[in-house]
Amino acid sequence: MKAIVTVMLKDGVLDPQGKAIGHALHVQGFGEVQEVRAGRVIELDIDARDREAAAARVDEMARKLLANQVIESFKVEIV
Amino acid sequence: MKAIVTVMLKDGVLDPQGKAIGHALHVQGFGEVQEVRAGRVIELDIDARDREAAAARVDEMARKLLANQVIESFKVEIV
Amino acid sequence: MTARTVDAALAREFGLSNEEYERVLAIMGRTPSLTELGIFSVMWSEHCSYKSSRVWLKTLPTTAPWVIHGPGENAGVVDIGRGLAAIFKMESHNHPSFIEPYQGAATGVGGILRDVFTMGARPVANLNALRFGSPENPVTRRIVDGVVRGIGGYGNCVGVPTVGGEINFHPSFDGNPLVNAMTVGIARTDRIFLSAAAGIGNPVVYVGSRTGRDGIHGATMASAEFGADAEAKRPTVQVGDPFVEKLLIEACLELMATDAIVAIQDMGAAGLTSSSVEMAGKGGVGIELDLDHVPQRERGMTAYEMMLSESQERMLIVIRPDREDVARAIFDKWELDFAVIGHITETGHIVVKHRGVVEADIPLDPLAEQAPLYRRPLGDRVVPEPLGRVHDPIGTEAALLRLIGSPDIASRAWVWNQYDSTVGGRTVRRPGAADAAVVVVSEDDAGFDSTLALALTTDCTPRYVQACARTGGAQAVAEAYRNLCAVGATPLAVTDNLNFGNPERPEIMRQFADAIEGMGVACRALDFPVVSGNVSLYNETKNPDGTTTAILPTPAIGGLGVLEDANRAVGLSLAPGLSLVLIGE
Amino acid sequence: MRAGIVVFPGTNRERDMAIALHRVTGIRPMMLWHRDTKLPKLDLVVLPGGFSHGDYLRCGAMAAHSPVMSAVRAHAATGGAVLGVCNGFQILTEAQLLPGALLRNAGLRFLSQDWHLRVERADTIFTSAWRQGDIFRVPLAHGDGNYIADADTLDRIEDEGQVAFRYCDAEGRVSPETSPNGSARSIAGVFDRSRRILGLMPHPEDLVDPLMGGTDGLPLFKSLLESLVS
Ligand SMILES: Nc1ncnc2c1ncn2[C@@H]1O[C@H](COP(=O)(O)OP(=O)(O)O)[C@@H](O)[C@H]1O
Repeated sequence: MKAIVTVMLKDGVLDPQGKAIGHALHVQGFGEVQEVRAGRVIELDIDARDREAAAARVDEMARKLLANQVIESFKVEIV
Repeated sequence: MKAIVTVMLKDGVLDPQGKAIGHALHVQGFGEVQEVRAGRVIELDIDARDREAAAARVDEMARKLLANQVIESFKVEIV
Repeated sequence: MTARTVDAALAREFGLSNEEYERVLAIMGRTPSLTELGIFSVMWSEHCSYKSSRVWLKTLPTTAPWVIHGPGENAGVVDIGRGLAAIFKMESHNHPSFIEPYQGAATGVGGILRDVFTMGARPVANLNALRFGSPENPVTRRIVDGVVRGIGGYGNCVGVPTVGGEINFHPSFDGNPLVNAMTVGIARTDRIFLSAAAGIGNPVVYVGSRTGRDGIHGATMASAEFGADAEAKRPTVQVGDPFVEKLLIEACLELMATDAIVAIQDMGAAGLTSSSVEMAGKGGVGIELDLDHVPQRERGMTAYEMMLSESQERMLIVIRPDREDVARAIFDKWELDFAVIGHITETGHIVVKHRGVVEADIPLDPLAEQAPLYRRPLGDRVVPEPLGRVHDPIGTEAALLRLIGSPDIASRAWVWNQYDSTVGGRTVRRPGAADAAVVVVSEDDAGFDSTLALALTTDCTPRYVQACARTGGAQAVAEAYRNLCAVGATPLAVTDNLNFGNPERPEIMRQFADAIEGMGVACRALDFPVVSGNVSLYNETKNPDGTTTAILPTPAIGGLGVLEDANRAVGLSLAPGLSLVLIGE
Repeated sequence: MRAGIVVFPGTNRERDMAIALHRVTGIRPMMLWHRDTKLPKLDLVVLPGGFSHGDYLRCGAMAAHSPVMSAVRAHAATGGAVLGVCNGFQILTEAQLLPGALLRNAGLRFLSQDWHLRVERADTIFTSAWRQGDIFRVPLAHGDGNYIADADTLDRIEDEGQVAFRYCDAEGRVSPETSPNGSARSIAGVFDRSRRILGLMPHPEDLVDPLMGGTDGLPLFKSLLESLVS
């Protein structure tokens, strides 16, 4: 099974990277861009009985290791 | 409108970060994890007439700046 | 938050005691607004007011013919000859580094850099004094990793070499690591910038990053013990942007080469509040801010939030009105926000307006003069049992191996190999190469052939301070002095970072007072004055059983010396054929 | 030799580079700004190290789109020499003036330590003061120095002699273990086809003075001086 974990900075936490990307896009003529947020995505192949079991385990992985919950939030999808 | 650009290393390009995450997960007892790939996600708020127009522009942004097509592939979603 | 009524209970939540709140009421002659209470609480926090430590700090020697500015400015300034000044200071970011090690350490480096370049100096070196918990504790590994990455991540990006520091491990730092960062910069002695505001009507300019809801109440948090509720305090974590800091350094130094600046101050702990209060207070003037003009990152911020935000990479500048365009052009070039957010007044008050409403109006003199000052009770000395006679159960060779392999002595290359130590082209002795780091400095920043150099070191052995705070304090100073001598430098002055437990506990206060006394004795004997520093108290961890454990007392000393000819700097590596001589007792 | 150093927002090794160039030429190189659209007449354009635009997104990605890069391209097209060090190397690959790309170091940590390089060819304007096979010491200071390209590209640049330097040990041995950052085939620096453009990760400019610990990096600048006298 494949899981996709998307990790983003929490709302309100400064995102220097997103800010810089937004700025660069403006300079390159993409003026229609407003807020930009940058994050990480981690794709995992995992053995699991079923989707629920996979989701529960990946959620645990995200909490323990993949996301820094002090400043980041995460989302798990099983595909 | 909101666009999500996901940028991953192309297949065949060694992904040290993904490998390190996989290793760390194993050490923490997540033995069921096989291959891990790490990538970047960029969320953009953008002004556009419709979804097609938005997708076309964001595709252009990804080609020009957000992805380095020598080593990376990307995917655009409009949500 | 706005819905809360201001009363003694809320004041207590903000860290003000009942007596302190009474004093606020007396000064204001009315119930303060939420924003006003916020301003009092941060200005009167331990972190900003030094209320427990000030009486003791005053006993330290701070003068010498070569001292240009001692404590009281953003950083200490000493004359190093050839028309140049070294500007340096050490500062702690202990509590934030426990909550979020990477960002805590990174923003610590950012903060101390600003303290130095705000005075007109180009930063030329960073050092850091670190203490972590037991290496066996799994949490320690995570904290060490984050802190080291954070220091490197910030310092490497701004392009200031990290040239030295120290690391110790001890279980007392398990829940409270120490991250003390030191920056050294160089300025011309005739171009040093101070923070005292002047010139009624002069514009007050905000530059740098936008303000968000970062780290609100960070200054009061830095003055509170850590318990189970540390988790709940987490959303206050600030994120640093070393890229913006780099732009800010270049833009400020460029502006400082003009005659536009009247006064300048970085926004450190409690951001807008402490910078505006200190600038106006030192200048004996008033200041009026209109928060509508503050560059904001988030929507709907209140006056309270803006005044207490600890968003990073921001500066406040009072400029000459006829130079506004010059200044604006420089910040435009560096793509930084630039906004006139107020002006200097003759009222002697800080007045804060937001959306046409006066949110705060506080007389500055009493805010400063009636700030609490405590001579806290000193308890008995708590002295650990003597170690007794040393036995030799394992043999000299095994003992030597164990010593070399112990975490406190083992090579630190794994740390400094992550710090860029050569950027700038000034580093003559990198980490590990000598008892003190050596960097060359020049009359004009682009001067390439200079051999004038600074020697830099940080030192403290907390174990000694615990055994006898007076001797341990003196020893830390003496060790810094020796390390400077050992590379061939003439020691000039020190900065310090006094890390201790809860000052309301008499035995801790005793440690603190004794350590300062010892430092003072050594500094006087060596003609090695203290020109800047920082105090970090309440470094304790709550145990599950409700008791608290204080850290080992750690008065970290940052020493600075000068070498006339860097070619004569002495390192550690022994060339074959040389003789080894032991001197001293 | 008339040299110019491009400064991008976040560049931080321009001073180091200026010292090295000054040392061989006796002249202070000119500082160029990332927004410049025209360059003065120059023999050498240098893209120095640092964190242009914070190294956000990908190192060098935003700088590669700066106005000045069109001018750098034009300079190169007319045979002008271009040197990119560290972040400058990353910018040159992002601008596709050099082949390949630079990924995070395999160990995922910033590397700041001395390493050894082997000179792969000495018949270029950048390397003529060395002999082929020479070993020299040089400081590393990067987080993203892991050189990568697809196998065809790697074979092609080997065949065409575009590899300038490889990481090696003190004796000059090259193996996967002597690559500090995981770089393919231990490649530390590459030329373009014309060999008028060079990019490398390590910092020869930080080792040009006995005071700083050695002069191992000096031959690079001496080579340029000899080749580009004007
Ligand atoms: N332990 C100390 N020894 C000497 N001076 C100190 C000490 N602690 C603080 N100071 C001085 O007190 C002043 C205020 O310090 P601080 O509040 O840390 O500065 P900042 O406003 O930059 O945060 C500074 O001038 C500092 O040098």
